[in-house]
Amino acid sequence: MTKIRKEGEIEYRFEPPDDFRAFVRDRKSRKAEPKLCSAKEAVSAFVADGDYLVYDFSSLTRGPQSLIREVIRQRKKDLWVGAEFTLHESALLTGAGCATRIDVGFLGYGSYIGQAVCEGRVRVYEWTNGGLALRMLAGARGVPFLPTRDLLGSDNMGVSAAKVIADPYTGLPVAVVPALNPDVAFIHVHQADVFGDARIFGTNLFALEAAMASHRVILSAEEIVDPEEFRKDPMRTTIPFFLVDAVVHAPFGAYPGAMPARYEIDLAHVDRLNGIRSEDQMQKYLHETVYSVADHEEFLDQQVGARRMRELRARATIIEGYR
Amino acid sequence: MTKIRKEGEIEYRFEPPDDFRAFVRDRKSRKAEPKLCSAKEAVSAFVADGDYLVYDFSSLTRGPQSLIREVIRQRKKDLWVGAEFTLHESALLTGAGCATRIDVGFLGYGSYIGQAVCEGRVRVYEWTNGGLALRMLAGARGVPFLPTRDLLGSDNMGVSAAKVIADPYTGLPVAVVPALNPDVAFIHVHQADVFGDARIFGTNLFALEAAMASHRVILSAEEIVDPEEFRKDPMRTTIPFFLVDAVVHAPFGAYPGAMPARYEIDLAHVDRLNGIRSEDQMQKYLHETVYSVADHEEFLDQQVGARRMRELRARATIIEGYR
Amino acid sequence: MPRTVEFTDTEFMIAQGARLLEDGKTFFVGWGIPQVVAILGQKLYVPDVIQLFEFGAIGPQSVLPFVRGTMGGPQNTFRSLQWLNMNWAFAYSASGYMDFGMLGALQVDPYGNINSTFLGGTYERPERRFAGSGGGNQVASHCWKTIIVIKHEGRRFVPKVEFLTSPGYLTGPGAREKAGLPAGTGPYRVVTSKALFGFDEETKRMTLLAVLRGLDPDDVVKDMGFRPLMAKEIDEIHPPTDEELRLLREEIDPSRFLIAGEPMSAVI
Amino acid sequence: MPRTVEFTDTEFMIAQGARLLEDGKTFFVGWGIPQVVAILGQKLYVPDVIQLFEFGAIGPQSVLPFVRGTMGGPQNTFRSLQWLNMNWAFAYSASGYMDFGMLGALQVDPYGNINSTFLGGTYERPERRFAGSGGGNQVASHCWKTIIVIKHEGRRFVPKVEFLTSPGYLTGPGAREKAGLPAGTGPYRVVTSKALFGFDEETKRMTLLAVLRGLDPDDVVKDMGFRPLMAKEIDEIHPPTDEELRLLREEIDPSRFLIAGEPMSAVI
Repeated sequence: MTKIRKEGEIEYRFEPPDDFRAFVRDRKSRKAEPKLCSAKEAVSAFVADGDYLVYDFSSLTRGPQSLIREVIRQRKKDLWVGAEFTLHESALLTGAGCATRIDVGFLGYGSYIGQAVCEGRVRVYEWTNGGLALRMLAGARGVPFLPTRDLLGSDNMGVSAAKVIADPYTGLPVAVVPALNPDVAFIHVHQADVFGDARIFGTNLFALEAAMASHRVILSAEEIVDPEEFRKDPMRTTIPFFLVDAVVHAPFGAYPGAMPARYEIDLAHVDRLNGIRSEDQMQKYLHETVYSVADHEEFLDQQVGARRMRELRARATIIEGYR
Repeated sequence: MTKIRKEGEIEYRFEPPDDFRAFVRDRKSRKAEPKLCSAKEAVSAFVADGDYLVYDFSSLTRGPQSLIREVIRQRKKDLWVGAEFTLHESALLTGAGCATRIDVGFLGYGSYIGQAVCEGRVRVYEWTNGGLALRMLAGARGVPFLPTRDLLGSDNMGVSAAKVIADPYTGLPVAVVPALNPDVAFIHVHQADVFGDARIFGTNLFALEAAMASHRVILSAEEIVDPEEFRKDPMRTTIPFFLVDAVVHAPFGAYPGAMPARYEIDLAHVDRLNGIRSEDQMQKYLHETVYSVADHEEFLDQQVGARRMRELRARATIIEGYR
Repeated sequence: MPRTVEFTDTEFMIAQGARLLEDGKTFFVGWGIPQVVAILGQKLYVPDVIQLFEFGAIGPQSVLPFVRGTMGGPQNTFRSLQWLNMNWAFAYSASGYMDFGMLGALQVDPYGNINSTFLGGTYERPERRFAGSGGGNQVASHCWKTIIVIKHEGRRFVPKVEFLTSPGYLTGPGAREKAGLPAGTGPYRVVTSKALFGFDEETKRMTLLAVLRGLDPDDVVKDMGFRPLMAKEIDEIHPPTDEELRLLREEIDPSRFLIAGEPMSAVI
Repeated sequence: MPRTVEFTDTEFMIAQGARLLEDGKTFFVGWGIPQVVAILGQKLYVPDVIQLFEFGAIGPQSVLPFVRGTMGGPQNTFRSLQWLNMNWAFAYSASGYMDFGMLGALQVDPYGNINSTFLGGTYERPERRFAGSGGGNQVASHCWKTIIVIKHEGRRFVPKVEFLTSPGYLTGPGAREKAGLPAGTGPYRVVTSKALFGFDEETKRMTLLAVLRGLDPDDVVKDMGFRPLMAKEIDEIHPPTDEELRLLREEIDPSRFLIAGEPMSAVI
């Protein structure tokens, strides 16, 4: 697990590159082995209490929502979430008592998560979206830090472990952020094969960076395809199999968010989420959508329904470029 | 033009990020304007004596050979070449008296260039392939340097301006290389439109980094396509138009090298190049292939011929994935 | 003969924003109102503006109507020039290719520093917590000209922001450069529901440039938490035009999700 | 009954290299001989080895026959898992995903430091100039186990390389780590046209492990520029097998471009 470090009052996750490299050498397999399993199996095998979790993309677009719900169902504890566009995940994980720290990013909307921060129920650090993406790139490139010309002069510097150093060439001040090597990354993809080769259609936040930089990678995929597909079109491969630990077949895995070119966002459900203010509302929502159902399939059957899914698929009319 | 700096005896090109940014603001247009022109026009307009030149990919694969020949034809002087896989370019540019400094990279083969180095006719600095790619990434990311965990402990450190600093987080030594913002980049692509949107099929060295980091970008393209093509498949766009200054339509522009899925390498011609040892041989080759022909089209007609081109096209039987 | 036009404060801010863009320039688009500004601007004034989103959409041509909650979906990445990722998006801005950026704000100070993180209390235990930077800090740091959009309420204009989320001119002239931020960048305009502000060349302090037709400049600034500089000549801002309102209400946001707001009116 | 097999020194080095690879591991492939080693190994011994090339081909399945001058062309990027670029290729190696790397060398010293840059004179005015690092420095710095392939000529084994292009164990135990190179990496084997060397755990010095069947270990090391350590038991290396030679000569390199070399023979 990545270590916790402190800069003054600020806690941050950091693992020296050599430690992550040793994990990759000893604990990550380069063998092409079938990794298809259920969300229940994947999350229980690869997510531990206290883990640092990242995901791609957002609550509204291609987020690994079915995996997030499974984490809640398994009542994981003391998670630290690295969250860029965290509109609902952080609120749900906090409301469920799973998350105690969040690195942001963009801290959602709806008043629940804001209230939780005000009450000190969850600790938040400000790395900004660019800072988190850069930390992930550093983790993927095997360097302990990367420099950037933002964050400078802002108060985010004081509530993150970003630092200012003198550029070795000009002597001018430049900000640096430490590498991030998450314990586990959740990435929801359009297509994957059983070994973990994966394709995302459209843009992404840091899918390849996160897959390369994370100790464990769990993919959830709308569609499982023939491994040969990837070798026929290598420019389309977002993630190669040897970075991946588990592949979960999860149609509508991004629900209630949208999956580009597959199904549209369920605004009614999103409004329900955004409307959560009280603890009662949160627990009621969690009970209905997570605790009271055995898994994602049962959730879709009982809480969403075939007709609704058909409607949402029918609304996904823009497919150009998503292939 | 990027400035020349010195570290001890070592000269290197470096431009503070703010200077490059000002150039991008004031001298690079974001307007979609037709940029189609001849190689002659492009090179005379955008390559000046003393410029720092980079290119993608190599002498044998998708190299901008027709543009290199045009530079020689126009007898540019005192060029500084940033060369990763420079098997022939450096030899030809040195033999033609165009290049006086080369940052490598992999310094070709055939004995001519080696002899030129031994005779002190061209100055070479050792950045290594990884170091040059990283310098280009720094230039594209608008940061003055990037760190890496190689070069360390090697003699390349002494014949480049790479430095060792203490990582701000672990205190451990890490190498850093300065950003590179070339004066001009040559990139040979499969498809481009008249505005400069471009697609490369297959792998590349640092096509997008170089296009973003360079003051001027000249594309040579096997095929000119409808601008709408790019918006229909945005994942396939390698370079967007607003990074590009000139587009040259150059079928067989990579000759005698190969263009993946378009035509194969002309080994007979490559052997002729590799066989160049004496100054006489070099000048004879340059006369026949460059000085004695008006342009690339005349070169193809007189020196290559339609039959040969048909043969080389016919040999390019592997097209899977190149689309 | 004069007539009264009615619109919301949001519609007015969006219209103002759209009029500030320049054609054939790049525009780093933030979440929410800036998305609608980009769409209205491209439809009406700057057809060749190049939108860029932090999640890696370069040059999209948004599909109408605007679908709320869309950020990275097909609607606002449609027909892009290029699809990449976040590190590449910020490479474009960091290396100087982004001409304009637009951000909302909870609070803004005389130097155009933005707070979008919290109000009241301390960072650890705020009274009210909001989204924070997202990519706003990068936009305000990298783009050549940053446009701030903020509702014209006196309490939002403070002498010093409670938390500096995204940098304006920091403490004044030269402060951005001293901090290491890219030279020549900074806040360009502040668009409010009543007025338009710029920044004084010399002092880098917020300066009233124009007010909505029919408003009195002194009324506009009197309840602000600091006294802005006043331009020699305060221009008049035309209220949303019929075409701007028609596009916003009929084509861009018929559900009135983003354009809803407090009713305003002006006589033209 | 014994028979004599004939082969070139290059064929022998290629066969040895192919036998060193492990299946289901990653292999960072350098220019030239390593390309052929990878192909022979994948065909014969390690079908699931994952090749990676510095120009961004991840997991290609090379097309036969090997086309000389191919580096980045369709033949050696065919059926890749992923096509990227150089910065991504070196990200895979820098973050620890590359198990093996293979490099040629002009000179090698007792600590496995590689010179591939120049011979004689000074860096500025060498007597003979060669290609230099290319991506070799990154391969030797990042990969867990680097295999060096070098013709067995005494003058190539020097006490100190004239130019340290790609790092071995530098000056000995702990030196790589002290320099900041990734921990636990370094040269693993040295494959020559007569023998196979490893590196002593404690001293990190080159150690003779095995010699070609029929050769005398002392003869093999006597003309080397330094005296390598000798393993307690010096193994015998089987000459290229009929199958190895058939594949190399008939399927992989029928033009004999890469496998050509000095004639050798051994009795089996």
